[in-house]
Amino acid sequence: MKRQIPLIIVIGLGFLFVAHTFIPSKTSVDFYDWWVSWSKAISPFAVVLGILSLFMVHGTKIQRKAPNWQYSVVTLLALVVTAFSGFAWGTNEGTPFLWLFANVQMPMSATMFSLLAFYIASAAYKAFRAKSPQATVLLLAAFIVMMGQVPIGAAISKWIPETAQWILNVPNLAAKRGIATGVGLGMTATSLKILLGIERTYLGSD
Amino acid sequence: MKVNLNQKGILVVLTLIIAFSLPYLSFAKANPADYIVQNLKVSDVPEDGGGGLIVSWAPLPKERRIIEYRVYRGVNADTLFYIGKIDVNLKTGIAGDSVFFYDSGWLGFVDLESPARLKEEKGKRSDRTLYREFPRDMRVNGPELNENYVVLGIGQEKEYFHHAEKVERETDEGESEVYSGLRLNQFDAMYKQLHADKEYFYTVVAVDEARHYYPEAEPASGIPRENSPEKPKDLMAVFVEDANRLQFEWKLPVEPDPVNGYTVWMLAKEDEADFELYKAEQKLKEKNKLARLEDSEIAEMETVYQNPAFQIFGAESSVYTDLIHGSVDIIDGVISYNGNDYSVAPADLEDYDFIFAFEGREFNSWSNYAEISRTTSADLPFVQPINENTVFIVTDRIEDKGDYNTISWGKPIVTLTNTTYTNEKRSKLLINYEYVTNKEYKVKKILFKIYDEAGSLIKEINEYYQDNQITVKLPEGADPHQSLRVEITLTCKPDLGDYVILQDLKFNDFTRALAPTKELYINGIDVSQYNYYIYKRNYTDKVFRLSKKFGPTQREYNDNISHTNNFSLLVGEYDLEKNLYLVNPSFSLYREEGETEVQRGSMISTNIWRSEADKQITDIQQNIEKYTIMADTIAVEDKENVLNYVEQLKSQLAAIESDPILAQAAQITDDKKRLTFLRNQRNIAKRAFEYRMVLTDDKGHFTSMDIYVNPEGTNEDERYAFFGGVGTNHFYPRSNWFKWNMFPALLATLLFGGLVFVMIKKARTTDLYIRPIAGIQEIDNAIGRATEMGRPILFVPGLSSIGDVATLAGLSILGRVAKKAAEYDTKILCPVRDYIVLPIAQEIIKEAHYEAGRPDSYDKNSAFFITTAQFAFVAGVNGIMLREKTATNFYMGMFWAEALIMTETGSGTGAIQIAGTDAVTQIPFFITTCDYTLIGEELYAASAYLAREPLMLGTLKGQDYLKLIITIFIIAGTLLSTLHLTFLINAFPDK
Amino acid sequence: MNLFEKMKNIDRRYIYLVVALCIIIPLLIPFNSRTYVTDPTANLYKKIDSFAGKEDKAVLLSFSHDASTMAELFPMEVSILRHCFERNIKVFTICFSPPAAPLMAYALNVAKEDYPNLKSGVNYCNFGYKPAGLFLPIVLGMGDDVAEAVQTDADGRKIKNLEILKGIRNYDDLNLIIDFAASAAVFSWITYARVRFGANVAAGVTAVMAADNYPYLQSGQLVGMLSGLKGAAEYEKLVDVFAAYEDTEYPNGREFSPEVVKDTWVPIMSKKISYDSQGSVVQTNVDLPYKFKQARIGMNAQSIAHIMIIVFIILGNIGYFLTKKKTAEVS
Amino acid sequence: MLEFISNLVAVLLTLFIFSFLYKDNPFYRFAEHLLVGVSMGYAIPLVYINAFIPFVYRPIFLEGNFWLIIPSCIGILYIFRFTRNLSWLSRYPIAFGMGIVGMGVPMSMHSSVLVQMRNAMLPIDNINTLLIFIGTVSILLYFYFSKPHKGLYGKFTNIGIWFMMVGFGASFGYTVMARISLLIGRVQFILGDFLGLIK
Repeated sequence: MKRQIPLIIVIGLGFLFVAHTFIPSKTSVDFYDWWVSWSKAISPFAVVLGILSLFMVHGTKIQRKAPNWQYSVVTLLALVVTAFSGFAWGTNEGTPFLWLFANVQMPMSATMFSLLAFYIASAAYKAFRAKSPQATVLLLAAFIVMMGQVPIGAAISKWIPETAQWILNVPNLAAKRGIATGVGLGMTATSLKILLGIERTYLGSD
Repeated sequence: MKVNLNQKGILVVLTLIIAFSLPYLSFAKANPADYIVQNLKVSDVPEDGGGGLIVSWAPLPKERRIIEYRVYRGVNADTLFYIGKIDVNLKTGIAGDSVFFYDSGWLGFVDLESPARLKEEKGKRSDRTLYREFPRDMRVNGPELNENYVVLGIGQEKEYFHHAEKVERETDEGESEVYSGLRLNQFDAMYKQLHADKEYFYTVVAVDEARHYYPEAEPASGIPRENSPEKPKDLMAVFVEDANRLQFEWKLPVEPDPVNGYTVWMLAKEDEADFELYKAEQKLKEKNKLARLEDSEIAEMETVYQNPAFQIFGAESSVYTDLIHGSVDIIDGVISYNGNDYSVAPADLEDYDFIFAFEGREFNSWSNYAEISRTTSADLPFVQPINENTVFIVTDRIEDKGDYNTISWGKPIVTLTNTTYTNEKRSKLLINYEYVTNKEYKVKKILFKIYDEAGSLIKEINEYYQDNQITVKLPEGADPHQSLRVEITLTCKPDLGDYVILQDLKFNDFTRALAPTKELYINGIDVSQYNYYIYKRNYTDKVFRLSKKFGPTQREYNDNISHTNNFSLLVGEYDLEKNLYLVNPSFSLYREEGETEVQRGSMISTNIWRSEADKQITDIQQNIEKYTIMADTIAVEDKENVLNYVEQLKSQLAAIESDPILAQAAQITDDKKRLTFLRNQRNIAKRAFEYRMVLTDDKGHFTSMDIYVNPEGTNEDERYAFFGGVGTNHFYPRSNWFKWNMFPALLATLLFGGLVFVMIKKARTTDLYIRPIAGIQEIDNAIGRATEMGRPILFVPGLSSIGDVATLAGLSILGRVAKKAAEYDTKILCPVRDYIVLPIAQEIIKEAHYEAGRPDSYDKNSAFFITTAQFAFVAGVNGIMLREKTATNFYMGMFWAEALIMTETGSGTGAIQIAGTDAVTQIPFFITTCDYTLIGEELYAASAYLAREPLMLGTLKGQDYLKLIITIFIIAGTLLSTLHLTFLINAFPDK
Repeated sequence: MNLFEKMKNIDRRYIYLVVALCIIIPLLIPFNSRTYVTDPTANLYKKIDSFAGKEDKAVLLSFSHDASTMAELFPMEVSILRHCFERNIKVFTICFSPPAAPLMAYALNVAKEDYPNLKSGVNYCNFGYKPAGLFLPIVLGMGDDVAEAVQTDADGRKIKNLEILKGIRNYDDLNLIIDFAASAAVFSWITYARVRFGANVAAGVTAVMAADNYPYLQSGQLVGMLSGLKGAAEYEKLVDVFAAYEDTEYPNGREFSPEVVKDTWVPIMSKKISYDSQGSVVQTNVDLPYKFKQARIGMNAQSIAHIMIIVFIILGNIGYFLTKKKTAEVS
Repeated sequence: MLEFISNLVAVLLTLFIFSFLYKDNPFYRFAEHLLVGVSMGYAIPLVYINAFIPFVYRPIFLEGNFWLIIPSCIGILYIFRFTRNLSWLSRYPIAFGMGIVGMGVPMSMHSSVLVQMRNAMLPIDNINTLLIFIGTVSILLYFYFSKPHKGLYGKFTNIGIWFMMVGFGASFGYTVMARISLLIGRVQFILGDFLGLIK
């Protein structure tokens, strides 16, 4: 009941889906449509998971007055205010909801990632070392690609963008194809393990 | 001032509240009068069928920051409903000096998502009431049906056939009328159109960026009128001399609504002046008609002029019967149309003008005069038949769910698309080509012969593997800009016979490259100007209708024949008590075979309700009796009409009584089964199509290809028993049971599954070999080093959730590291980002200590949760590295952009760092900043290597052997294809 | 402590300062630079351009990213939309994640500002946000019938009745899908839309993802790709040189030519578009607002920043090898 | 006015985040926590409008398709994830969605393995295609774990490493480029949209 039935559902549906992939007939498509309409009806509830876990993590912090608990108040307040504004005034253009998105969420998440440019620069200076011949080749290839991508590289010599393009088109292609085939096989293997019930960690521990 | 943490927190919350409330405080009050829309006008849509109005107004200045204009409509000026809006971009505003809103065609009336009840619109109103959309409430929308709007309901066919309720109504004459009643939720949607000649009122409300609704403008009104159709574009008229046939080609109308038919007329050139007078008078009559509608006191205009032109061709038009080709035969100097004979000598055709007209309900629209152009059959487009038996073929598309027919024609074709010089000297030329084939032919190889301007052969290239490009090296010293001629021959299965394609490459000054010319010769004939048109019809169509147009280089078309059948019916009545919308229960089945091949006969219909179907018959019988008696009593001049009508009724009755489908249906006693049977038959009638094609230069020179008939086609399926021709000339798509292009995937999947299964079994009994992996062997040394230095070890099992393969691999390596660390009695720190991973990590470390025999040294806080936020997590890990001075850092699992920040700090503290990830974008950073890195699959292998668990090891081994097989296939395939043997490569799917 | 040790232990905040300056200065003082157009960009351009003016061909833009990667992807989206608008190509937009919805509307609004005659539902149509759970049903459904699969657009209109859908039924017509993502989202389009229905798929990706997508490009599973700010800059140039080109001979833009791209460059600092084609300057009457050259100005800063990084790595390694040598000598 | 305030808020928050470069501080923490809350809060109404209404509310309550009550009940089981004794109930919705993994096996075999294989089999007609062929095969063999990297075989697989390193170099270059692009985007926003320094 706790583990067996969900596992049976996965395996049963899984094999039906294997069949569906090979059978184009109307019946097979109808089965798929049925599954879609059901999973569509299930999907909206998943968001509750996210909300609850956020409330649990930050709620406990506030309750226990853990260090920096005040920031948890910020998170929960922001969540409630944003969600509320969406329900109260709608999600159209010109509503507070979209204002929050455009002026709070958008700039911050963009900035968060742009911090990395600074880290890369400092890592370039402090950590990127040609420790081995392999790492040296890696850095050299990186130099050429970096210069090949910018106007200055082309201005120095036409040779630079062309070599950069060659690196991308030839050795990079071979590398990515070799790795991708392996990863593709790994993905297939993982799907297969789930399908056969070998892999069941996704069901969580008891 | 020193602030402590608590005060900081309060400060922060306060800032938040202020930040959130700022936007609401900032809206200043404005004078509402400045926001009323000016210059509101309503006008009739020209050249339409009488169902459209245009609302226009002057936009407000940009400074008002309007984001939308909402439009309302009603049948009186005091009650208006929201019907739609125009969005405005705040930055640009509206550029022109008016905004237009088209209230024409079928726009939404009500559907399930309409509000449940009537709601007033926001904003202050004076005496007028503005409502939001029409509600679902039938008390509000019911009276609007028929009365104020033409309403069309659309829904799933099964609702109409199986779930309708029978509703009987008494008409004004006291007769009972039967309807099918449907609830709103049985419709997918209801659409409405305006009634012609009825007055409608409109107003507009402006909404600004703070979503403030301003007062509405004074309503304006308009009346939609039926107009004559648009003026047709020029007619193409061609006389094929040896066949004595006139051929016509025209263009479809943009607005088909007011067009009743497509007609061609002949006019003796000497009558042109009379015809102009006639046309002018007709225009005035139309104006007069519209004026009379406005003012009933205006008198009707007298007709003075007769039309001197005579009609020689006519075809019915509707939205569903698109036709642009017509032909008329001249037999013995006579053209017959509609019972009239006109004698026209073929030699005198130049004395006539040819005119095309869209036939309107009352007034026609005429094209300019067209001159005849003469040609012969030999000069008409040459149709390359697909094989010796037929010109084109129609088949069921394989590997689908039964919703496509495939139409294939002609022989494979290769066209050059582009060229590029690949070196500075311009001596090397890359030519791109494309080839198109159909299901009849399989292309084996393509031979290109390239000739220079002088006509001598430069190069011959055999394309065994078609990668859509060939490279040509021009001879030393040759002019790189000279024209080239490319001769293309194909080797196909089955053999193509005599078939040569020619295309030239000419230097283009603009692109500064050789460009393929438009002309494309097949066996010496330039085919580039000819287009293919596909016409089709099913058992309910009266005539063939245009389905699709293709250029000269297409060879196949998949015609979609959807499974989903909808009903669309006018909704004029409603039943408030039962909450039902009433529709006509009579439905059409199919058309009888017509007298001519061109046109089918009348539609056979029946009724949802059996009683009504029976009543239909008795009604006709009664009418026959009634009119036969009447014929004896009335005046002689009317008698003929009445008798004709009686004949018509009699043949109608005969048709119904002799119809096999209706007869079969009548025998089914169960009502539900009867309807299922009828619905199925109707589906066949609607989904079985016959096809014909036309090849034309779009100027009237066209060759018609006959309806495709499959001589071997039969149909044993008894469902089609009532329809002659399904399988031979009508094609009904079938549902298929196996997708052959997925066959290699099936084999590979089975092989893989088998390998994994075998290897898992083997792993249970024997110890399987896995080669040593560099990073793994260093693990022990690195732990040893930490022990020597007396510092802790850091282990980060990735930032992803438990669902990620990399996380699972990382955790199993953690087990091994923790065990070694426990043996050496070295402290291990394991920060975790995902709270589901946390208990699993704790469990693993605990178990490792037990296994190492050191349960006493297990610290519950070895694994701990930091935070879910990506960068905050990294900040936490960095803090640990600096404070605890970890000697060895492991990063095993899935990492994103944050990886670099951790390893940089780690290399700064001088720790030994070992990383493993399958995140390809992060591997380079690990390689440059860490001492050892497990790349991609090495991570999975490492986890199996260390775990030594049969299930994991077996899968890894299975994967490994499949990889070996793949490698062997790749080597073999490459060698073979290099040697021009393409069977292996072609056995693999290309997309 | 010698110089190198001092340099090694320099406070990272000074490095951050150098980074900031290297980026801010070129943005404030823009200069003209040449953009080298790569094949994947040119191929995508050609593919889109081949739909020009056709009623039964359309492009679908799928937005699979959030605001964090807007810097790279937004200029791409704007220039592709500009291309479509210039050349009268039908364009649809769709997204499957909530944060992408406003980005999509924003890109459309910014691009269409300069084309007042364009109408939603006629020239372009925004399908709006569809929940991620609907990804497969919609992607597969569009193989049969777009109107049936998508149902409504962002404004809630039934798309079945929109004028733009005339001639557009399934992937035969909606023939090109361009996915903008900071992830491998385009892979799903390849797996489902391309494998099952043969639609053409292209990608606009952040530079990080670009190298990973090369095998798909080479195998033809992707018909073209824009990679990062650089791809956007290239596309901006192509649109300037061809689609937005205006003179008496070519009133609605001109056809693509690799030879012309090679030796034409567009000085971005002039207000009107001008071309330097083999030393002769051609001026046209098309305004070039900032948004249409944003990526190219950004690429200037990118040039400087790349040189800075390379210098940093070299300096860092010199220090590393010298100290390593020293420690080796000491021990 | 509204536009100015909007930009002000956006710029302030951007600067709060940049302040982390100097050191961890309350402004940064405030911004970070705000981001987590707003982004979660943003999803809720969207899911309600775009998923709950059309797929649960409309079919069940308006169209009367009562079968869909079953999956919505299954969906509700998600909530039990956080209970101590009934958390196993949340496996049911997960399992139902997981069923599609069956499609994943043949589909990923088809498109990630077989199609890649076909593309790796192209005829060798110049030095580049030869290099690609050698690279692909040597990398595949490098990841073949059932044979030790020794002798000639070891040397061949070693070629694979060099190919990968060049490939990783390309990735590296692109990543650096991407990170800098993002920063450029932010700086363009502050200098252009807010301060109006770029025209």
